[in-house]
Amino acid sequence: MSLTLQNVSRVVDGETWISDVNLTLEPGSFNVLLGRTLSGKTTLMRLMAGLDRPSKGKILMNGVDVTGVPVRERNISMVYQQFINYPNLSVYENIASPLRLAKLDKGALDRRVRETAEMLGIDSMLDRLPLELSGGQQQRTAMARALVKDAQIVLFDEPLVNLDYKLREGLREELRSLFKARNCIAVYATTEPNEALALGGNTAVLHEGRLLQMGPTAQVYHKPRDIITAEMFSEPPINVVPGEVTENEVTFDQDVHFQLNNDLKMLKPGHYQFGVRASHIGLVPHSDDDLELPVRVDLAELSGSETFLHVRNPHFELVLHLSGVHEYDVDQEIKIYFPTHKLYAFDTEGHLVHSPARLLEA
Amino acid sequence: MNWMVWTMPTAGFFSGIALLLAGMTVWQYFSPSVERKGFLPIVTTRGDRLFIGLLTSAYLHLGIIGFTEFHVLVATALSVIWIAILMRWG
Amino acid sequence: MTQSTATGQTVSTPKSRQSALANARYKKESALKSNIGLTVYLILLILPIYWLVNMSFKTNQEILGALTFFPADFTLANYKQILTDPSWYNGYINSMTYVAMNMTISLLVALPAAYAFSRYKFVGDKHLFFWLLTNKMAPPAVFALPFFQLYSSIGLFDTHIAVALAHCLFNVALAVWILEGFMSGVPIEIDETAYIDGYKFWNFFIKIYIPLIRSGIGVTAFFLFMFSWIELLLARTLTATNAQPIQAIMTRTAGASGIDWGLLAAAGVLTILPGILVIYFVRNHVAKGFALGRT
Amino acid sequence: MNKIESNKGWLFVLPVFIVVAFSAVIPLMTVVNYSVQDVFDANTRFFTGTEWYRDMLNNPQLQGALIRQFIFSFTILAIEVPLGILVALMMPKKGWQASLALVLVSLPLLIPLNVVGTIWQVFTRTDIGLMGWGIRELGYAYNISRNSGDAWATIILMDVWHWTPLIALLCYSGLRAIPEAYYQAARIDQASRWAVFRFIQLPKLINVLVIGVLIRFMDSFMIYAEPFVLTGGGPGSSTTFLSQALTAMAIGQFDLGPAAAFSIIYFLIILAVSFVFYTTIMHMQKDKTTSKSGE
Amino acid sequence: MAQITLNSLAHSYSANPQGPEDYAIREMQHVWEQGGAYALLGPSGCGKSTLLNIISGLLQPSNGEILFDDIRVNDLKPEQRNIAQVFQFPVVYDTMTVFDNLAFPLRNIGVPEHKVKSKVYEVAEVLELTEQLKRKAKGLSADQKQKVSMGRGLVRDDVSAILFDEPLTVIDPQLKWKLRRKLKQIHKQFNTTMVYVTHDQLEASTFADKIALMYEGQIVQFGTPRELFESPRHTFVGYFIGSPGMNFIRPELTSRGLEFEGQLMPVNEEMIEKIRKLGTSNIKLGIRPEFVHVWTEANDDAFEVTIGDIEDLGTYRIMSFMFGSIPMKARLHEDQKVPVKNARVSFPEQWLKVYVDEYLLELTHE
Repeated sequence: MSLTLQNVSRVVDGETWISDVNLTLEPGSFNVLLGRTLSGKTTLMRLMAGLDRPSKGKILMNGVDVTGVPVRERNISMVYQQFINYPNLSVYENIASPLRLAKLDKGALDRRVRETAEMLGIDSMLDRLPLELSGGQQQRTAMARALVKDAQIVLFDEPLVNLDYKLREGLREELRSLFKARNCIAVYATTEPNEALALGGNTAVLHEGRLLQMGPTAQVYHKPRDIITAEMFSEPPINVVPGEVTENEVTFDQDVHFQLNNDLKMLKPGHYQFGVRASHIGLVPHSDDDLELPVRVDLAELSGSETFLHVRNPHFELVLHLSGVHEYDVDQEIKIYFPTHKLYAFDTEGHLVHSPARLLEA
Repeated sequence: MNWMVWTMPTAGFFSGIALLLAGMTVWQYFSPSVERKGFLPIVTTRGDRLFIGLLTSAYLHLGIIGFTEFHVLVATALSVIWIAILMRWG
Repeated sequence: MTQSTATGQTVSTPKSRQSALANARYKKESALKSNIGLTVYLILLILPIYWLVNMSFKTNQEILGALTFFPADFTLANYKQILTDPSWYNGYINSMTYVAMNMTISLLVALPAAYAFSRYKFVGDKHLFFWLLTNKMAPPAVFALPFFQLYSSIGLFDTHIAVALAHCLFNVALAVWILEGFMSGVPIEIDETAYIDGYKFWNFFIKIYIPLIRSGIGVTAFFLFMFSWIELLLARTLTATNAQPIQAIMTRTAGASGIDWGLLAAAGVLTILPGILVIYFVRNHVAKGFALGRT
Repeated sequence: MNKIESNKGWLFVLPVFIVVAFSAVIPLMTVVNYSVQDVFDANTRFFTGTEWYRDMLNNPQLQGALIRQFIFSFTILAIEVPLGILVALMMPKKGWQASLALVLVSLPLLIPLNVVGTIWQVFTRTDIGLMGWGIRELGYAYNISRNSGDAWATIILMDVWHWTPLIALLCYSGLRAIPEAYYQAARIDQASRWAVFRFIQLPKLINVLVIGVLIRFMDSFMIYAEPFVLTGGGPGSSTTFLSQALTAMAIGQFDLGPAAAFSIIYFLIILAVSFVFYTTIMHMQKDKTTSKSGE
Repeated sequence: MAQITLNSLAHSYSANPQGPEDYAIREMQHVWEQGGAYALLGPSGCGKSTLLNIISGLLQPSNGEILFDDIRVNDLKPEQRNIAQVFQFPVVYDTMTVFDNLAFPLRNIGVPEHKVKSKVYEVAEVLELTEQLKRKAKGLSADQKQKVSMGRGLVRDDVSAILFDEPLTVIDPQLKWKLRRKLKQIHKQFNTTMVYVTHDQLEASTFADKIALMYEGQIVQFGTPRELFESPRHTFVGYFIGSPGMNFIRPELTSRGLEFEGQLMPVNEEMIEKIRKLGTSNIKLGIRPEFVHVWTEANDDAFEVTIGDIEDLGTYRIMSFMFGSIPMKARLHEDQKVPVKNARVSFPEQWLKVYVDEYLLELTHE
């Protein structure tokens, strides 16, 4: 079972919500839709589900055009951001509902419901009503209902966003393992880059209704096709510094120069936007060609085992993602080390022209 | 149906309204109306404007019948012009 | 912590504390005030009804004789007369029959319509809605005659269904309106989930959706009952003997020898009782969603 | 909520459409037909054109009734709305007190209109009625069949008694729908009782109030049975409102044509007022939905 | 400005609580110092919101006292306690403009209008709301509404404390980043006691100087983010803080020391003596994934393990492995080499924490 979107657009009241998306999802794949709020993730999912019709373009399942087929006749399931269950049915009946409609015999139905409930750890509350459960359990019920039938496409629309941090971590992990054994297409929408990374699989980056990049998650992360993808797919967002390449030198804002190293030699002279990941800037030099940069501390944010350091110099602001706890006063002057061999370079239109070589390719 | 005491003018009037509604529906079906803001204080669709036009025309008729010596057709003529203005710029 | 820091950083200055205390006292007073106010209002509200009840247990001699706050000569004769005379109690049965019919019809047609208004955009939806509403404004005084002729011409005159249908004129609009408010409060994702699960529309509507808006249906039923039960003009016009409502029968108490006050009062009291029953049933829904779902 | 654009909606509203059209359109057409003819019976009638309209618009009696009607409607709204809000604010929020208050407050709503008239007729009589007797005892020569001021006051009091509960109920549920966080925030912001009402409660009440006012306005324009029983429209014609004037004309004198013409005029008046109201509601709801989708 | 003291405070929602499980807040002793930035961290249902509402006065505690500086405020209503609170979902007065919303708390206490104006502009500037001041609050987006909500908490400069109840729930991730920074700056600027309730460890440790971690109605640890991370006092802290949480194993106390499935764990003698004295069998060893040492070659201290999954999280990677029958995790640097199937891991003694009856066991002389 594969799902293909061909030149799909959706226009509502004169506003373009989805613009010319081409996408193929392979059977057994786990796909993350990454994008900010209102970037079109939900709209795209609704098109895949058949809840809405595209204004233009075709949707193919296994090569068969299903564009106008109502949702009831497509074998899909969906989990929403809000905890959507039938409030007047027990958890058991909620999970059983798609099976009852599929006219499964009693024994098989009961077995499947119990199996699925056990898988999601809600087997002890089958008799309760959804609204008597905690948020996490409600969402598990919704997930169980989505998983109990062997849907060919399972859609998750930011299902964990309303849950506690720790709960999210647990459910995310469960999801990963649940789908390993299945041969269906899973689609998962999220706004959080870390969630996309944790879920693995493929990632499609959406921005203002357009599909910017689609590929294996690690590849999209390490080789973002353009600057918007790079900014969106990292938390904290990738640092962007405008710079100019001359014959054998790179200049950031008049003052900061460094020699073109092997890595950047292929760059033609001209203006670029240089991206550097917050985690790649260090407080101590890691290699010889690290560029020493005096900066002033804006704010040091501590988080568990990590520190997010906001710094600035007269021309630009940077965020550092350091492991360990580092405490600094506001306006303290420090030196940071800018890894010149770990730079992304984007041209003036924002397209990636260079990404740093990696020690380990995923 | 005898008890409904039909007369030609009223039959004509209701047929006219029915035709108008049917016409509006067909028009709406083939070219959906978009809400817009004209000289009226609210955002209106084509149907809203027609309704407002008909309602105000009814008052115009009442006013002319009740408080002037003009013939009722004067009111009708004025109403047609008024509705046309409303449909176009309201 | 030492005393000095405490005095150095008091939560509030003595002055503002005093005013705070005064404020607290004021709050208590205002709560008391509202209790007293409500009690007074409720007493004023009940007083006329009390007077009717009081009168219904009296004999006509006592009523006309002297003003007494409690029936001195307590009698159930008035009630007995009504409850034993079929020409009296049939009036109640008639009224309840057409009210129940009206509630059923109104709900049956209004439920899908309200669903459509809350979920779909269709040609002329707003105008249709407004048209429904305008029917509440039709003056029954003048429409009575055409109604009479209409129902006579189709042979429904003096039947319960005639009154029930006539009352639909104003009740359906109201039902659609109230239900639409409640339905808009149900997330559309529930509908979608049902379709995704494989429900057919009506299956979903009856099994899932209607139980979901129970409160709304309760509140709607309350209003339907209320407006149908209290209406007099249409009910009187469309009936003669077989389906005559109690309200119309009550006018019989004015006989040649003057008005039979005790009997009138008892008949009046009996018209209030079904209402009390209805309120009792919907009282829990009231708190939940009397706001017609529109806040 | 994102509504689906689909004319499937019409399928759902069709039953409502048929039921209401049957009861509304045919009688309305008949009334229009009457209004342009002088009808003696179905076969003896003369076309009169717009004559009745001219007559009616210039008929001082009806003009008088119309003016009285407006004065009455605005007076009762001016009393019932603030009073209803006040009662709603005073009602307890939970517990058995809340249930009791709800049941008691809704009681007058469920009494048939002519029984309401009867209750007040009895209540205000100076010989056997508590209120009439009480006022006499206080030294005021209260007489609703002689003094038009007394008659007016009594009718207004009766309507306030009967219908304030509707406003109170609507407001009560509107108030219940305000999330607790708003009150908490206001307390923390040290808002005064008035500020809480003005900036938290009132804005949320506006929606339900518009509905309440609309229903009350339409109903008060049709008030018939209650004053008919209580004062019979007198003394003179001082409490004769539109419906009663029309009924007298249509049924009493069997002047169908003029009565029909006037009903149309009357209908148009309420239609205009209601349209303005309705448009306001729709705009308020639209504001709400746009702000919702912005979230 | 005030120091907030909770004195033997406890709260139960039921009228006559039987055991400790009936208490939403179990008896606690706690002090929030004046001017501190604190976080109250915990999973949903741990009682953190209850505690916050007790501080603000929206709830009356069933036992104990609450003191602002040295004054008992139990009987004072929220409006008399002089505090500010920002709720999880934005509360704005729809019909007012943004300006009037921000001015509301000031006008309520009768601040002169010129001062109101300057204060509102100051706060609006900080929150970047200046442009919106004249707009009606109704039309704002959710995050702008929340900023207005926060603004109302910040305008009064005389407040005893500002309480935040998961204020960033409705905010977009990109904006969260900015607002967290803003809050921290505001704290530095105004020096007011701030208590911030959240279930998100990142938000908590970013904002707060000290975190109170709540679990089942109790504060199980109160300390700096670093303390919570490096020496969790309770197994729950170990699990809850850090992503992924701490790895736990249940060793057996034998004559050789602490053994897990036949392997001797690196715990020093003194500690083992101490455990023996306590005589309990509920012993757990915890180690954070960050401190698990992964070796590619054989090593004396290392145990051989089977590698499962490796997740690439961009800036680091998570390696899952089976230590005997127990799944464990190790956090690896982006560029660190990973062995293919079998690896050797070691647990440095200083990071291997001993928990007895779920609480951390420490050597006193340290």
